[in-house]
Amino acid sequence: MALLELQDIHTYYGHVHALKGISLQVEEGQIVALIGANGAGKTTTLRTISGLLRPRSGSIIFDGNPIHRMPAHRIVHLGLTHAPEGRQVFPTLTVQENLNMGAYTLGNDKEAIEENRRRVFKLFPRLEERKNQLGGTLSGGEQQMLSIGRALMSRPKLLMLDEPSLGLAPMLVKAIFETIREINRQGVTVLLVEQNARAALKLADYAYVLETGTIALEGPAGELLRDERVRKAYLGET
Amino acid sequence: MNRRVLAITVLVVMLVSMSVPMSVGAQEGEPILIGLQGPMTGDYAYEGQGFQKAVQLMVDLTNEQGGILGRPVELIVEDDAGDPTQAALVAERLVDAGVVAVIGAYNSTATEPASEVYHEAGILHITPSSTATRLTEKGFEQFFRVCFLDDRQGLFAVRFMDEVLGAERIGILHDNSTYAAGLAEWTRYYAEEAGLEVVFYDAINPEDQDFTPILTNIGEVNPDAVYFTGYHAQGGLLLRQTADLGLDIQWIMGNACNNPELIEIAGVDAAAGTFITTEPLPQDLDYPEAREFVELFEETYGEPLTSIWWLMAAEAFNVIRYAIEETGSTDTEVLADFLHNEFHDFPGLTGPIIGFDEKGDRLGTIHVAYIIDEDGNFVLYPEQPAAGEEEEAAPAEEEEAGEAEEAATEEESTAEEEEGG
Amino acid sequence: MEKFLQQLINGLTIGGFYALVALGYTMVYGVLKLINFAHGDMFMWGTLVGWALLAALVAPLAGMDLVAILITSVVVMGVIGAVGVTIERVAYRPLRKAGRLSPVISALGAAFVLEALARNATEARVKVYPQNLLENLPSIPLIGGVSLSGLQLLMLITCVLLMVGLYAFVQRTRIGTAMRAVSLDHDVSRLMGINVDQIITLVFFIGPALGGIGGVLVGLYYRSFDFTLGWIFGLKAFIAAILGGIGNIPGAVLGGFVLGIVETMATAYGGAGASAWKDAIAYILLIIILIARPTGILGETVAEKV
Amino acid sequence: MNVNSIATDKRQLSRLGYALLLILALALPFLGFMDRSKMSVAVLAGIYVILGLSLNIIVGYAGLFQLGHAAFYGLGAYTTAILSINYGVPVLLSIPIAALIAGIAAIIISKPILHLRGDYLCIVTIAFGEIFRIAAVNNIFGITGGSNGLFGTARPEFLLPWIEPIPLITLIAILIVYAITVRKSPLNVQLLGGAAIALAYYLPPLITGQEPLFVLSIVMGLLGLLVASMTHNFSYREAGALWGIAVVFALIMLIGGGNLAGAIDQGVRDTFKVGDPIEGPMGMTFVPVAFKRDPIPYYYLVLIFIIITLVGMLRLQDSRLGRAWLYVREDELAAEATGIDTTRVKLAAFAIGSAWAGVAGTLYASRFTVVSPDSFDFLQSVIIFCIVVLGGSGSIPGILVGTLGMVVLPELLRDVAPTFLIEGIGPFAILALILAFYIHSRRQHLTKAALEAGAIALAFIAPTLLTAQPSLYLAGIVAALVGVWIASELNRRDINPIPWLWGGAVIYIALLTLAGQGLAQSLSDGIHNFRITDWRDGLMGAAMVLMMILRPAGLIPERRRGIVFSAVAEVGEGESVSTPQLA
Repeated sequence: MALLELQDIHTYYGHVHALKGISLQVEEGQIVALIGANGAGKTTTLRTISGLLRPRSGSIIFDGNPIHRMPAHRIVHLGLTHAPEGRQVFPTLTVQENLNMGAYTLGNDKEAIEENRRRVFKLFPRLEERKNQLGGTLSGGEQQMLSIGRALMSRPKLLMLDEPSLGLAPMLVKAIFETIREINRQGVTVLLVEQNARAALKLADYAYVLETGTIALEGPAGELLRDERVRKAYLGET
Repeated sequence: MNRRVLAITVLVVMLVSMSVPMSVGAQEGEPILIGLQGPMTGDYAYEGQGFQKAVQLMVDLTNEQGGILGRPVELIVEDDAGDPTQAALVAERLVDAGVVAVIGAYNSTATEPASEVYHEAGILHITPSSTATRLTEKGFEQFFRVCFLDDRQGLFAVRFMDEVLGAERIGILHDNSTYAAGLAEWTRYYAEEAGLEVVFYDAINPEDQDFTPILTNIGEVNPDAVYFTGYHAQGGLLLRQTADLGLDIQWIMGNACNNPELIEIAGVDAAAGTFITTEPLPQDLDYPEAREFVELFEETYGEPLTSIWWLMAAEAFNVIRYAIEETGSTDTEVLADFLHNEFHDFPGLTGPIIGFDEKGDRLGTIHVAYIIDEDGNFVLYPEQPAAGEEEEAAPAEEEEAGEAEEAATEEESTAEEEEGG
Repeated sequence: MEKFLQQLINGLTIGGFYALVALGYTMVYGVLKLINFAHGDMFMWGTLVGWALLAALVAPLAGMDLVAILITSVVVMGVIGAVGVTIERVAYRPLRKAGRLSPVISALGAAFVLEALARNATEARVKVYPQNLLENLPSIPLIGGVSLSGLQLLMLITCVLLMVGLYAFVQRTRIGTAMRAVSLDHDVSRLMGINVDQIITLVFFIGPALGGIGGVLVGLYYRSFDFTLGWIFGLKAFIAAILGGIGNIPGAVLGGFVLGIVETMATAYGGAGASAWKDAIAYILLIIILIARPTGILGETVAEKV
Repeated sequence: MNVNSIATDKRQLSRLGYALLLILALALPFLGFMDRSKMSVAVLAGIYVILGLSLNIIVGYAGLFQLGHAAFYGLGAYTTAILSINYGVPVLLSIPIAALIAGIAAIIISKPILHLRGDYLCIVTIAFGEIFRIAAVNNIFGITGGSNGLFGTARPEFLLPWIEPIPLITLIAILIVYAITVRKSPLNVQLLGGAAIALAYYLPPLITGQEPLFVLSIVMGLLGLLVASMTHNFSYREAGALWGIAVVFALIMLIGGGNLAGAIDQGVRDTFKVGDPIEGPMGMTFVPVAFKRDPIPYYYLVLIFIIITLVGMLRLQDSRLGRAWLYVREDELAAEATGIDTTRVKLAAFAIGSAWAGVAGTLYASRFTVVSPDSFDFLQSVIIFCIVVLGGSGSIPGILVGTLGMVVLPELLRDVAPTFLIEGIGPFAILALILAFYIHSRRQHLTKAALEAGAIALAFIAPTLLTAQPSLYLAGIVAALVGVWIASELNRRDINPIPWLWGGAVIYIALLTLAGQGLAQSLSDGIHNFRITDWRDGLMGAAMVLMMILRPAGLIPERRRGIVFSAVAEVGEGESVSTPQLA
């Protein structure tokens, strides 16, 4: 049984039919990538999974629980976190407070929080140096680290990352992807949305290609990387 | 499409639910309809509702005694909320209802537009409490008032401070309502005439709760007496905060503070020793009619008759009743003519009504000074300024006051209109 | 100098009241970006409920003024907090996604309802708090003839304590931090597992509860009130919140004191007529601040989009 | 983002609807149930329609907050009153001055604050409204008369040039329009028809020597014009019909004209104050005519202004400026990107809207002759704001409905006996509203909605029916509202509400039937002591909340004027629609 399973999900923004029947699966321990162009519905898919949007039909099963009707904050309790696009850290909260918010579901369990914090600081030593700075004063890369670190604070089973490489320098992109691999190695399943298709496919075990709200292609990442059509449309090759 | 259907449904429901009851209110026999217009809601609701209670009581008494000219009296009450726009609208309603005479409105702002309606419709109109000078200067022959213009009170206050208290440096404080500002202007005018020095003259904002800044200022100037012309709610706060600040100010307050709530708000200790210039309180009126009525009021409604204006409203009704009975007519022209020319020395609830002058203003004056005693009661102050000349030569005095009035109006444009209550 | 000091005390007292009410505005605005027009009327309801309770408690608890006041305050906090939560549920929550105009109308509607209820409950008359409460508090003599009355001191201390408590709660606790997070971004807060609706409910409890306490204090201090109190006080408090930088708790407190002192000083030194213009002075101050520094005195200069 | 993709506004009421409304409006004073006081309400409502339309420019078109509109309305009213009282300026002449002053004030005030975020703008406009009121109360510059305001604004007056040239000019005008209308017909037919109109027009006054009959003649002239223009092919037959009408009319006039003329003359003199004629140049005579208290002339005056406003607004809406407002309202950044000077556009909305509120102020001052600060306080601003928003921001029919609800209904409610309202028709109106909105909001599942609504209705009606206590309707209203709330909560949680609702209804009915008597008695007492005017603000507030919850866009919302900055704007998320296609 897959950790996360979407069955024929339809999501609307008002009258705009954004997702037209998405079905996908994320197996435990995998890194799964969602790739596609702008507007294909990648972010919408993540927002639907994490409960920020409610699908009009279809089902989402996470870890055996149906979550398609669950409010977002309860989904987090089940162990599914979502680091949103655009490094949305809380700008006027300090780094430490940002991380504490990530551990909100742990309640007042000081020990667990402390332990998770240590793990995050190990992954991102830069954050420890800046733990009393305001989130908004960090650089782009640091904010991305904070966003990922915050999502890890509740020790999720599944981490969803939305465009972690967006707007970062190539050097930093590489470092972030390294870290994602490291996170996965520590036992966290990752669902990754990326525009940078090549890097994503290299990192992932399995991938889905989204196109105008439907899944156009899917397969093991290695295969997709070699797929003629994918190379043409998304990897900029002719 | 559906929306439109819905909207239309709603509209139809609204229209149906408001159009049906229009026909309610059929009449029996041939009652004499008297209109009462006043603020039943809004800021002055207290006064307006008092009007209604007092006049209704009078109407009931009249009907018990067989009505007027053998016809029952019916009171039609309309609420103008003290607002000129609504006042004009409800005046039209009273005209449409076919009233013989109207009592109201409370404040001059509302009375003005209403008086135009009644004038054009030819309906007798008596205001119990609107004291703006302008109201009777339009030459409406069917418009009267049973209250007094406020220059008289200003003159009285000055005499009291001058002759009784022996004050030399006085302060005047109003609340910017036209009534209070007008009274303050008159007081200043007469004070300067009497040779008193006005060392403090300012206004408060009646919507405030906190008057400590201005009280501190008054304390600095330290006048012999300060005359406050505004309303009792603020008056009470002023007294309270004077005590809280530990200031020693001799307060004198105008007739709008003639209300037991003043003492409640201020607390007895803070209120004691304050003077009030006012028409005599109902219980101090030496007229059996007045006392009887005040007692009956308390008996009927379980609350004391606290406002002089309620008594004035009942007074207005009595004047109308008397005029109809004496003339045997409900014709406005006849009634107005009677009130102007033949109506003299009527035993009123608020003292004898000497008569009305050609403008429709009530002749004479009745102001006295009260003091709040240690137990929190209004007590007629034993010493009053020499009153003689005023009562003897009331009509002449009136003319004199009229001249003074003009003079003051020229000097102080703000004193043009005054408002009762 | 004496006069100045006395006026300063006067200003501080009234400023403290503004600050207490401003806190509720600033918190609600922080989390919902909504001007809660009903807040001033909830404050007035605090005065009203406090009046009714005290009137009932004074006799059985004769001689124990402070106990009566304490009980009253706690009950008023609960009642007004519950009113706040109810209003949020009924009038604001269904409109969370309905654009900018609708919540404003709804808030005004709620304010009208509260005011009409209060007007009818008080028969549109001035109501007076029980006599002789806290009469024997000593007043504290300062230099010259100036003194700080015991009541004033009590008010100031209560105001400051409540504000410090609130600030500590928001800054130090987990729930408080969650509140700040929600005020920054609802969706991201949800992704942290924060139950945003619950936090909003909490805000709509705390803000009105503080306003309710403020109402009781105002009632105790001025001894009388009527139903129109809420609107004026509410508007002033909102101005105070903007002065300090809306959404900012220390800002609201600072704004309240600044407004109180400016008003008082303007009245004291503005010459004749200034008292009557007091409210206008507050509004003009508001406009100047908004033109010169739209984020208020303590507001962050984070640009916010239209 | 294709800016040209804006569809033209689909008028919410068709032309026919507007025409019917206009006819109704014109005929209103002659309807049987309209007495003077109701006409006065109609005049007031008309002024509020103008105010609503003027605020609609600011709120509806440009999407700006304005909760201080009453200040500009008041500015206009005070301007007129001051000019009239102190300088004797005729009120109709002061209209442009009032508009100008209100407009200039709007520009001065709004310019520095227009860039502010919506709710800041809202609070600043409130502040400005209050400053205006305080200034008026404080008798600023000694010209506003303090809190009592100013008394004695003159009524509208004008000089009527009442001699032969006027009928002649009118006739010529009618004939010219007639000639244009029938210009495709043969010349002799045209002449024949024209002669008929002229005959019907001129003959009766000429023969009887009764000048007032010209008033009727104007009607006849217009009627002739209507007959002529109704047909595409104007022929001898139509011309003959005109002659028939003319002759019959002339005959009737000859027989009864004298009396009629007298009646018309009397009617004019009753309604207007007609002064002594003044000799003018070129042998013309002017008759000074002034309005009296009578509401009917005011009604038509206001109606004329409403029509002017409507026409002006519809034209503005389709103008360049109107489109610019639309862009600014929908997406200010995008509008700026397309080269629109957003500040100027918003300023224009403020200035035009406020100036027009000033005009409404003039009408107010001349109608009520008293201006006082209380008439232009915050409550007024809220009422005007609600007229615009409750009806549906940006929607003209919405404003008419909003005015009915906010101004007309409260006045009419004065007549309603509370007992009757609460025990008689009121509950059913409320129930109908609740159910209509309820079913409307659940349109997708009509049967289910009907079943749920049925339970709510049962809880509403049954106790009263069983106990024969009408006052229990009051409890029924509460039950119905609770029912709606429960249903919506359960629906939201995907729990079938039908068994709960029916179960609840039955228990509720049982309880009320058992214990209803006492409750009914106390409710009934409450109703008898109920004074609706005490609760007007509260009811208004409740209506505002309810309306916003049920229909956030207003009762008759403006149909989106077709501006969709494509799906991008709504989807957001930085995703765009350009999608590479897989081969």
